[in-house]
Amino acid sequence: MSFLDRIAEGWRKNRKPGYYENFDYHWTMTIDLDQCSGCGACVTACQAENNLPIVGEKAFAKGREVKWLRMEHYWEGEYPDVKLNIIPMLCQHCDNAPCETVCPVSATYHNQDGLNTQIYNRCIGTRSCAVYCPYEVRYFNYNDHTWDSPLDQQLNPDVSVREKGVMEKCTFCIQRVRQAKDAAKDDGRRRVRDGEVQPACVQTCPSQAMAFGDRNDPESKVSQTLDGPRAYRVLDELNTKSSVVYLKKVGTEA
Amino acid sequence: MTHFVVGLFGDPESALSAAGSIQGADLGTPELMSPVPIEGVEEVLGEKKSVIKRFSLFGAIVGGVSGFLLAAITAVLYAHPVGGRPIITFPPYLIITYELTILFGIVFTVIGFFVSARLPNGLWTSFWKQDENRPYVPEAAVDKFAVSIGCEVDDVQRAETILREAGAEAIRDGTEEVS
Amino acid sequence: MQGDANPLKYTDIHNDVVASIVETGSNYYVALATALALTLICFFFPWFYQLYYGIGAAGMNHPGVWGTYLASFIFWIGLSHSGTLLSCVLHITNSSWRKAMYRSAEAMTLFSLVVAAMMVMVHVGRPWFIHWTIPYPNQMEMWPNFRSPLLFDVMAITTYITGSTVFIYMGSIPDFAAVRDRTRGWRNTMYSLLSLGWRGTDTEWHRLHWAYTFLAVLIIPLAVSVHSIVSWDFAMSIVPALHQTIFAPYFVVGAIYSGTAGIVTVMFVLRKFMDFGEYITELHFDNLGKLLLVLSLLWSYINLVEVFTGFYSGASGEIEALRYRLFGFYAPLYWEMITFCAVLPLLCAFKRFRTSFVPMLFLSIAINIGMYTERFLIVATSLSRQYLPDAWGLYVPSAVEISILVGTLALFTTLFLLFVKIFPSVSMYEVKETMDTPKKIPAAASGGSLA
Amino acid sequence: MNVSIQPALKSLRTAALMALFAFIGICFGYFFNFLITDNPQVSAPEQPIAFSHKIHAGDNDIPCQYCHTEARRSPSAGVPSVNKCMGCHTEVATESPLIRQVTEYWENKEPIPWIKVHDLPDFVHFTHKRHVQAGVACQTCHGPVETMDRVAVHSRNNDGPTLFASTTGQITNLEASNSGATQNDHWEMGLCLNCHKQHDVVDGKAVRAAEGGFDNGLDCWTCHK
Amino acid sequence: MPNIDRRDFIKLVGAGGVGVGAGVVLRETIRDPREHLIPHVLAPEDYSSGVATWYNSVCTMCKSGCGISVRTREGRAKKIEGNPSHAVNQGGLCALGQAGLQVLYNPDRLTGPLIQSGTRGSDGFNQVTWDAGLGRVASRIDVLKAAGRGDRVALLTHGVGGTLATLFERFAESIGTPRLHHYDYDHPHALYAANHQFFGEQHLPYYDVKNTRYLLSFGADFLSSWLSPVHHSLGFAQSRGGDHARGHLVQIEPRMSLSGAAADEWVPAKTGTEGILALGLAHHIVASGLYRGSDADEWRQVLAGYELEKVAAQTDVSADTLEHLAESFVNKGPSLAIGGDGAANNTNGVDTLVAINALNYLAGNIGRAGGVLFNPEPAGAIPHNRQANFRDMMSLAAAARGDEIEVLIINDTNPVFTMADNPEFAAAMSNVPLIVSLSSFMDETTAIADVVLPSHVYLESWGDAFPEIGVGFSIGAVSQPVVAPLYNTQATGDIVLELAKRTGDTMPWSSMEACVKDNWRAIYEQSDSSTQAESFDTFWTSLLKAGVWGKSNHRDATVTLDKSAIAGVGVQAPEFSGDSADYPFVLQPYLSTMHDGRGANLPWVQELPDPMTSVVYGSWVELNPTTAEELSLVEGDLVNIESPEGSIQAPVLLFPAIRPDVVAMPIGQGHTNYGRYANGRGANPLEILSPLIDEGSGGLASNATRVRILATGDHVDIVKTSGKSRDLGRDIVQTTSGDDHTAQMNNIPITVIPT
Repeated sequence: MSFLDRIAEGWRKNRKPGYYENFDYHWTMTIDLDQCSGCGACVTACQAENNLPIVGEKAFAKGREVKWLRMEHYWEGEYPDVKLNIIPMLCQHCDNAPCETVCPVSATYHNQDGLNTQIYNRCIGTRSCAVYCPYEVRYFNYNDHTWDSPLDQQLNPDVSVREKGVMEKCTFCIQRVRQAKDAAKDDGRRRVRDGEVQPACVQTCPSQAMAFGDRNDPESKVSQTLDGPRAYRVLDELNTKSSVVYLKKVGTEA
Repeated sequence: MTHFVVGLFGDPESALSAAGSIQGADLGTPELMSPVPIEGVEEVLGEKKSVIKRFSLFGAIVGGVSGFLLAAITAVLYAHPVGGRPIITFPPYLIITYELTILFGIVFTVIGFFVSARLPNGLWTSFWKQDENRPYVPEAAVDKFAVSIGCEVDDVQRAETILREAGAEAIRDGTEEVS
Repeated sequence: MQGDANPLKYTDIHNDVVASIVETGSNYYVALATALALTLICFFFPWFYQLYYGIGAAGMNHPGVWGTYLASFIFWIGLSHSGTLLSCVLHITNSSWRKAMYRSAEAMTLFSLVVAAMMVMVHVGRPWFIHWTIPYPNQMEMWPNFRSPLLFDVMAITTYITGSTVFIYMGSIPDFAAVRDRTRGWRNTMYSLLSLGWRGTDTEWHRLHWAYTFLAVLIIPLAVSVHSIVSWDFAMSIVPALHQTIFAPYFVVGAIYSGTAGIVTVMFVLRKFMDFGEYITELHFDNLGKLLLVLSLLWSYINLVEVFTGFYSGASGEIEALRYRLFGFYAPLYWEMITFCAVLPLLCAFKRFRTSFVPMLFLSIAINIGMYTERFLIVATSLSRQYLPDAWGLYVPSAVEISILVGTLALFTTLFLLFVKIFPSVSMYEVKETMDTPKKIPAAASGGSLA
Repeated sequence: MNVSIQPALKSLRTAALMALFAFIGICFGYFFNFLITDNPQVSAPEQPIAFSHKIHAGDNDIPCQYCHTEARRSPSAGVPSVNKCMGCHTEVATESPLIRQVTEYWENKEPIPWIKVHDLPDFVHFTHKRHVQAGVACQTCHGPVETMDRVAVHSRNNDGPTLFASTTGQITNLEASNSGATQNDHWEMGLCLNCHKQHDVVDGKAVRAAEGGFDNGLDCWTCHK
Repeated sequence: MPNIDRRDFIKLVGAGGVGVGAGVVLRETIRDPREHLIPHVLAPEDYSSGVATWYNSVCTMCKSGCGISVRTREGRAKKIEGNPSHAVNQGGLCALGQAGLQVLYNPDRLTGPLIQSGTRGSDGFNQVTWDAGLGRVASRIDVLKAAGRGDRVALLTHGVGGTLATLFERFAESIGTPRLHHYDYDHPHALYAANHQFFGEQHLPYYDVKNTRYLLSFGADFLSSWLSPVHHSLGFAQSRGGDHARGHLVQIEPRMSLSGAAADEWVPAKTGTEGILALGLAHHIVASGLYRGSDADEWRQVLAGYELEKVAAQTDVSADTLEHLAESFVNKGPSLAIGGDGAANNTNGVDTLVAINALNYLAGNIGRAGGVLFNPEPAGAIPHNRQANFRDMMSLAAAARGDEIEVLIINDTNPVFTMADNPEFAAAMSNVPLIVSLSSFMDETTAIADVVLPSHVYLESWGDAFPEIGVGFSIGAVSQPVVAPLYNTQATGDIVLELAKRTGDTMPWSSMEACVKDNWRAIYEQSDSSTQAESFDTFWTSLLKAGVWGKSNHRDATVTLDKSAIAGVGVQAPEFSGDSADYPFVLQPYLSTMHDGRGANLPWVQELPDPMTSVVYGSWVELNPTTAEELSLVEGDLVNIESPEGSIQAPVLLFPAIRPDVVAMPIGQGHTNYGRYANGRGANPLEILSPLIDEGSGGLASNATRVRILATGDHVDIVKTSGKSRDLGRDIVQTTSGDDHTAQMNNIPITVIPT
């Protein structure tokens, strides 16, 4: 295929925005804030699955923790009528991701699964994506991390260990997504069935407040809750078109 | 071979008039050497045209086109969609275009300058034979104004007299100095 | 008016300038050595440590992922903004007072740009891959992302460096020629190469004039675009207090402002230590002072607008960010900035102030401190107060960062010191142009002088 | 007096030449090291036991996956366990000195510390499974191993960096035995990319490229996770 | 080309040479190292490199007994996930369970048997062989047995069930000692006592959180620490979600726990008055005729004196609130009242829980879906009668002080840390001639041992578990080793077997594995009806595959109370140590993410921001902002928390949801000898508890200590991940009214393990 043809084809394919609407998958996560108890199991599960470093107390004190999924706390009212709202905050995999546009080397871009990728070995560490991300869910490796032996034996071989100077963030457990696709291929299916793949956080959630699935498939669990009255997106006013959809807390009718 | 006669003047006016009279005596077009650009050279020795502007324009156009193509083509060669924007996105590519326009504009202007001013001196002699052994007067870089004229042996006398009449403070044989 | 109106002769200038290059006092060497040592100790050693340890050597953290490095980057780019730009404008409007000072101003531009480029290397996490931001064919078929504001930067700054290098060089060709005739040995070789065998013929002058003008015309829009683009690194984000339409003009004005202040500083230094007293006069300080006044007013206006619109927006994010900038942890810095950049410069309203050198020196330094603070605040305050209050944090520079900040100054000084010994730091031929041409004098008398 | 820059240039000639020579020297030294001492084609690693793929896969043509069993069902091709070797060599050629070494390992219940010939960076997550199942011959990337006594990274007509690699990629037939396989001395991304682009490797072949779906095979996350 | 003279030539050659050298070196510096490929000698059949293998097992990080499946690659454990087919957790798993991997791969594990050569408690431990270690212990026991003084041996283990429990029983009796104790700090003694007293039940009932629509929780933090948190979270989610009316949760506790945060209503009653409050509700139910049981009159008598106004005064909860609680509790059924943690750890703990049972009874929640269901007999041993409460531990200490104990074998429990509130316990221990620890880690208790026989961690050993906190039908799970043992350790069971063998009681099993298998053969034989497996082996293999086995045999639980049970209802006001004048605040220690401190040596747990306060590494004391203001303290001020027993230091943390007269501290930090990640972090609130006992259960009344807060003048920055915990009207967490919810039934995804 000649060079000019390729350009022509590329142009035809990509001249319009909104290509993500006809991606073959459009992975989406729903988090039911009414069921989430904020216990933090997902946080540890993520750390275990994705080789998140053990940064140590000093790093925490400096605000250099690496938690792809963190719990945000928002108090409401004063004692005794006080409420605590807890919300899990992770990469929202926005379709209009501000972080993607700014990366000078395309280390982060939008892949055909509707996911917001982060390619560690391409990253040069300008950290601009972290600035551009309104959810502040991108974490930077300020130095090389080590695991006291034999803790390193636990490291997940499907996930690269990030070196210093590299940005990292939630990947919706891409290694699991790829694995599920692989399995699907093995038994001759083209598509992954709903519920076949789950990120570590979704899998472990004790109160099963999180759901993960393909938005393009109308039967999937997420598709059903997606347009319900309780569905909302954090900072929706920024029109990031995020792929993480929260279900509102249900207020009390005393 | 050409002989060079150089007259040194203390002030631009007399140098100019000398140059004028040399030209009048059809000894060819003399060369003025001065520490500062002299006003009114063109009235005396005629209009000067420079090709530099064409160079600049050409460079700018080349830069602009190549700038946009660079951005657009590399984008479609390996498509990395970002931020829900189209792969070929005009606003940002226009900035690239703008910058490269200027960059190439500048580069070509410089080239234009070198070509039209025949600098660096000594590299163009293969194109302009007559440029060889053109005389140079160090004082002309300080505070003197020199008029140099290349002519045949038998015209040397005439040239010298013209220069002296014009009030040259000193006359030199530019040719000698070529070694 | 007669020659005695201006006692200076062409030869005087010539001698002075050539002397400034050829004759070097021991003080110079001392200064150079100090600057070099500082550059090594304060800039390169910490940087190498950071390369080894990681960006963690600096004080950045989760919300505040950008820090002083980026602030310095903007600052130096800004500082670069008066030299060449000013000189171009003045050349086109051909105002003669520029001529004594523009060479060193342009040098300032050039070197600030170099330092700024260094700051980029210091800033990024993996500088050893920085070449990926340059479009070149590679087996990975990976190209830079031309939609990124950062890549605009790469392009703009490359162009800008090229442009200003060419501009300052072209301007000094005739002077190189002049110096060439006065030197021998390696210097002579160097200058004959630099001067490209310039002879000063009428044709050469004519071409030079045109080329120079074209360059000036090209560089003015370039310079404006460069700092707009730098501002877009921030304005293109949606961070509260960064996502603002006014940022481009804000940065450009700020840049020219700090640049002009920088020029004043440099002028003072040249005047004092290179004894160019006759060429750099009250006139220059007077004009620069006026310029500073205008710019400071402009700058204050934009700051006012920023705060005003911010509060009017009513958006929680905007208001909080502004509140934090004005009264938060960094508030002292903010008010220091206001004092230095908005209040003090008002003194320039008085001619007596403008034309007295030392006060102007202090003012110019104060302004640049203020302008650095501005850049720092833009980075620090906005990042630590973003949309999600739970993720708010605080960024404080580390020792390494401070040291590197000092180091950059040293680096700049070093480069400048080298410059004054290689370039004629005052443009001879243009200064000559400003003087009345020699009048006719008895040939005999001067004939002797040629012997 | 002449002000041509020629004399200056002349005086600088030696220095310039020296710089030039030094530069050429560096390039030469680098590539000498790179090609001669580094390039396995010239110096394949000395294995603890001089195992010959030629004898096994070539002369006795044992299929690759007889020993590298995992290749078709796992990301990694797998190295045969020592008892796999012993499976045959309790009968076959038991007396040869090399086999003696193997038996020794077997009796001491020690693994054989093979040296890795084909190595990818840690951030590349290549899967043999998909490629083998897609019918890509081992030789396509590994070269004609069955002709090698000592395995080396096979290198031929290295494209090197090319502007538009995929128009010049040369993996002609995937079932290539030891025929026209494109190789880079050190496997580079370009190699994978060419192949994926040429055979537009897509997810289940059904991605609507026409509709603007992006070929899975070109997604960075295919290999870099 | 002009001629080059000799000197130039040499220069050029020199330059070239240097260049070549530089080039070679350059390449050398950036060349990547050789790597090796180490094959198996003999490849295991279920192994293939690069492909993950999953093993089902049981989590023993706490006593809920969740089923786990462990993902292994190349023979190493990579990830623990909940076993979806296990009825307790159904695929879910808590943070502590996730961190189990770091128990296995903890750098501070003991790598082999140790014998204390120096003075006890010093670090003079020497590595010895197993033979030596076991020999030392066995010989000592032998002597005692010979002398017929087997009772001078005491066995102290953490709460174990199933095979291991029986094994210990058998061992104890073979030695002939009655002193076999299971000890866990967080064992709910009061709950057992209360149910025994009220229902005459030996086992705990099943609290059907899943089907209840109105859950009244008295201090029970059932989402993070009470009984079986994961199971309760699941039930909680299902009661709120699902296509039915949304479950309503009311949390009654002085300090907002995680469950309190999730609750629809949070009622801060005075510490220890929960029972009174319950009876207040009961009174209202009976008085307002909402209860129409035949025994209404008895109830009236019993509940006299619990009028709402009085109760309101005692509990500091408005009468209206109480009234509305009482009415909705009856009307919005199926409702359920549970009590524990804070509510139970008072001097009136048992009474409180009895009162809560009574409340359930009056609302007719006994034996109905969404209420209190009674568990069937567990298939395996759950010896909770062996559970040592505080009183038992003290008597053990007394015995030790009286030289009645010569050998003390401690299996993986850490009383020295959890009983820190009375130093004499440790002192008494030091009076025992031979202390043996079977712990896998060096901890405060192991440190004072003479012989350390390190055991496998649960991921390396065989075992089984029968969740004590039943889930409505009896289930059991087998835990199998998922990786080869890392170090020179042995399974607890094997150690016991070996000790038994060496002390002359050769048990019929060669190993723990055989023992477990035997145990399950018995289960298989008596329960063949429900299991279709045709042979035991198929049953066994399928069991290992599934990781769990269960049989549903529901019990009808229509309870008829006898008068005495009703008469026994009644709650005294709680007692506190120290008088309120000197010690104005009540200290409430609560179980943190590191449970009772066992998780403190796991970096993941240390780095898990506390669910309520987002603090990591280290401990803190929670004060109501108003209180802090009165004491003119700000967040991070280091204060002394002084009780009659002693004083500890911790930084102040402003906690908006705690009663002004209560201060709370997390348990778990303050270790002195528990590995690099735990040592010297924070303070252990248990150190300053007064030894007040809940007479009903003999358990420690840990909420009965009064303290005072004294500023030290120092200030530290509390390490927390939250910046500002207020959303400034940015609507980050959005709330909707209830009807939207019913309009859209959100559904709960089925958990599937990625294969």
